[in-house]
Amino acid sequence: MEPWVEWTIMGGRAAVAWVIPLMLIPLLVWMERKASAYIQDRTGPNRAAILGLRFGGIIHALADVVKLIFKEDITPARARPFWYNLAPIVAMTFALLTFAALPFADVLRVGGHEIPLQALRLNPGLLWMLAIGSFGVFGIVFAGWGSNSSYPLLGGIRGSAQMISYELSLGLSVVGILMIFSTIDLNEIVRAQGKLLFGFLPMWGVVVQPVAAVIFMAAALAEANRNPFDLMEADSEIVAFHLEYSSLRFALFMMTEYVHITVASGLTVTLFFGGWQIPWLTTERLTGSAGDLALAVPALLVVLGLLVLLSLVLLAPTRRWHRTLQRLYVDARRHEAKFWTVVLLLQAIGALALGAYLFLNPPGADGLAAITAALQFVSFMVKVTFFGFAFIWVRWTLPRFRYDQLMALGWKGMLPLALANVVVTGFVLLLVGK
Amino acid sequence: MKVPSPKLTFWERIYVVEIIRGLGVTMGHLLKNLFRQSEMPTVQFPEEIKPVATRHRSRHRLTVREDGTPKCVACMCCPTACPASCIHIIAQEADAPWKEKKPRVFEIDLLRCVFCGFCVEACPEDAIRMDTGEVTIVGTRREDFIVGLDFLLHGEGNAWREGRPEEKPQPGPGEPLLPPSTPEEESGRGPRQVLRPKLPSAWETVREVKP
Amino acid sequence: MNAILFWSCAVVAVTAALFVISRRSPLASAVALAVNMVALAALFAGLSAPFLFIIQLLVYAGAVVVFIVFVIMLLNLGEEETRGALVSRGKLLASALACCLGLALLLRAVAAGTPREAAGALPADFGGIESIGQEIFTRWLLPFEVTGLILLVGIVGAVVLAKRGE
Amino acid sequence: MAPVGMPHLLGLAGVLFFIGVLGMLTRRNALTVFMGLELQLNAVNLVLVTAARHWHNLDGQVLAFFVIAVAAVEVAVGLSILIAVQRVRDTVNVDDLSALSE
Repeated sequence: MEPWVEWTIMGGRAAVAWVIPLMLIPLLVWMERKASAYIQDRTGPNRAAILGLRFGGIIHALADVVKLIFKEDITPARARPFWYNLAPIVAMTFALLTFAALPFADVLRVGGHEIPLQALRLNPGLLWMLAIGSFGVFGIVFAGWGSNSSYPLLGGIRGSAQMISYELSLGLSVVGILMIFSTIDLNEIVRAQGKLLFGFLPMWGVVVQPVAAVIFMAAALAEANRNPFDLMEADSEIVAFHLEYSSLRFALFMMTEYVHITVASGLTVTLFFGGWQIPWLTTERLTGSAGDLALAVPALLVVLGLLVLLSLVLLAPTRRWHRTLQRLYVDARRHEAKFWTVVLLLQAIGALALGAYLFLNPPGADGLAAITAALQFVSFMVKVTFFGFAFIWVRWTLPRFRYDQLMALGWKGMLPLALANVVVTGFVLLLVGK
Repeated sequence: MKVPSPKLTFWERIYVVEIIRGLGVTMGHLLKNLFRQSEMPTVQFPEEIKPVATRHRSRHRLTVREDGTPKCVACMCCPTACPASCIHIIAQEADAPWKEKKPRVFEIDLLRCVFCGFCVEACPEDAIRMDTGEVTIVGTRREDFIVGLDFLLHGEGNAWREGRPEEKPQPGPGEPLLPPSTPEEESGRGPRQVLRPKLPSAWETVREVKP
Repeated sequence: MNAILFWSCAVVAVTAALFVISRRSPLASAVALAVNMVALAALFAGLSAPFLFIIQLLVYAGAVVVFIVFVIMLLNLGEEETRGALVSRGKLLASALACCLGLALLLRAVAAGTPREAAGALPADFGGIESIGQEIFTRWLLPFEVTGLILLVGIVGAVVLAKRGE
Repeated sequence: MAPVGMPHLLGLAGVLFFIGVLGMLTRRNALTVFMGLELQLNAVNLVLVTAARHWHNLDGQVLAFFVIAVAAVEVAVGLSILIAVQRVRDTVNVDDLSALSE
């Protein structure tokens, strides 16, 4: 391969790992506001609009950004400027760096080359996640210290103590997974999860290590400072470490929280929910035995396109489509319905065209590999988005822990449980004779 | 005082089962509200206007006699009763021989008003009422909220009463609405701008709300 | 070893080390220490020790420095006061001695020239997790267990020390 | 640039060790003294890893691993002592903590 191609691919991999968490921020903010509203029987944000299109309130994320950019950026007179300015950058950088080691699809084999679809292909990828993840404490500490004010300092201490405590459970809960899959390479772990247990159950981490999965998810919540462990910045009662921040710097801290969610859900998915695996469809199955997938994908696309077209044709003349939208969705507007009709129409036509093209020119081995990678990427993103939503879902379900309860749960509950899980896993592996 | 904590069963103590149950509850709400949005109690305010109760103390208005003149006799009972000192009246000789005075200036500073309704109680002539149903009072300057005689008599918010059978607007159609003097003389200042939010065109659809 | 990697890491490490001992604010020292650790970790990676690279990041930069920073915040340590002379006479003497010692070491190391390097290519998994694990759990098992014991003793000791006296 | 070999790495380790010693000797804040100590340990680790690479022998790396582990313990215990001292004496200045030498 020519060097410039290699460099482009490397840059592309890095860009994808960079863009995924950033792109998910507005989506997660939107979910946070809209889902929480529905959970609490409210309508949620639905006012901001572009050309009368409201998209169910997602425009509010844009409005938030505009607001935060144009707000006055205040540095307190008594702050330590260096640390104060460094803190949000450090927090954001390390949060984004953590995502780099996650594989978002299997190694792509095109034209005799192997392209790992993860930004940073490391043998000890899991340890990288833990190592860089623990750097996230620095952002909080700098913010607390740099503000040079009592409450942020206390908030910083509280937050760093919490993160240090739960890192232990996080690390230990993963050990069981490492023992079972006997590798520390994240892509290998995902690959191993494609096997079937008893012939029908995908050997996902959550199936073979349910206790570890529960501990890991709880610890991940604590690491991302999300409810029920959001004592660091419990909005309603405690003053957080970013008290003195305003404008874009504050926005960076908020965005960091959502990047943390993305990273935590990405890691949860990779370790316990099969990563990029599509259940029962391994890479070998998808790329091998040509004709299997080569026909399935265009057929699926054609069926999908036809279904959408059919529904549009049935609904459009009676204007039932518009009226249904208006009846169901209080915030749907007339031209919004029109807009979605056009979008759906274009999608259907695109799907049909693509399906027809694939049907007429069946893809070769390379094309098959590319389609497989795309499908796996979609699978990964769907899972990550779901778990990102789960974080929000949990937030609006559970009440917050008290600080002593938090520490007691971390040290007396989850840590011994994680250790016991390691021991039990060891014994079981011995008995199974692996 | 010692509050005994409830005894938890084993399944409750390991949290997980209860957490999943709780997640089920919230997801139920989410799905219900996602697919049955019209059943949500939220009122989409500018599009849907929820009528206030008839006894609600809303923005003031001045009532008029059958001949169209204000009932107010400028007796100064309401500014005396007003705890917020928001009513300002200047009296003048009435044009009719059978009544003593009428207000030349009748101003209410709506930003000072606490909507207590004492003025309504104090009025011996049933000349001031707080039944316009107008609760969204909007303006861009402080001066906009000092409303004068003309607005209180014929302001747009008063039109809301037409829906009520027992409260027909007193002057019939075609009859002169204005007292003999011009509005400039009456209030001492120019005509008021209408205190009502201008809705953007995107909010054109107004749903009807059952009261 | 890659010269660019070495020289950039060396410059960063030495600068950071100088920062560690010259900053008056302890937090600045701690962060400089973290930078120094990261530079050394990069050197480890260049010296075909990927496992130590990660461990250095995880334990030193991720845990030890974080712990130091945490203590700085807990004690709310301000800047070091500079009453009196910065360095006493005894310390000056000791520093001079250390300086001489360091220079001697340096000169010795450079003068000795390159010792004979092992022949042949590196083993495939040199410094990887598997090979290190093999070493630790076979030939170095006893020291490893003892280290575990030390860790346990350290944890107990830390808890006892940090507990408020009753 | 000249090829980088063992002398360079050993020289770097020597410089770092020396800076660590200087830090330990000149600083008053017990915490900074600790950091000087960490610098020295790191320098030693660098020597160990260099040697491992040079002789294609993993013993150096394993030793470095042990050094890291023990250093972590040392920091944990040392900082707890520091917290205890701060609680009792309200200072972490090593010049003021000379009760045993007087």
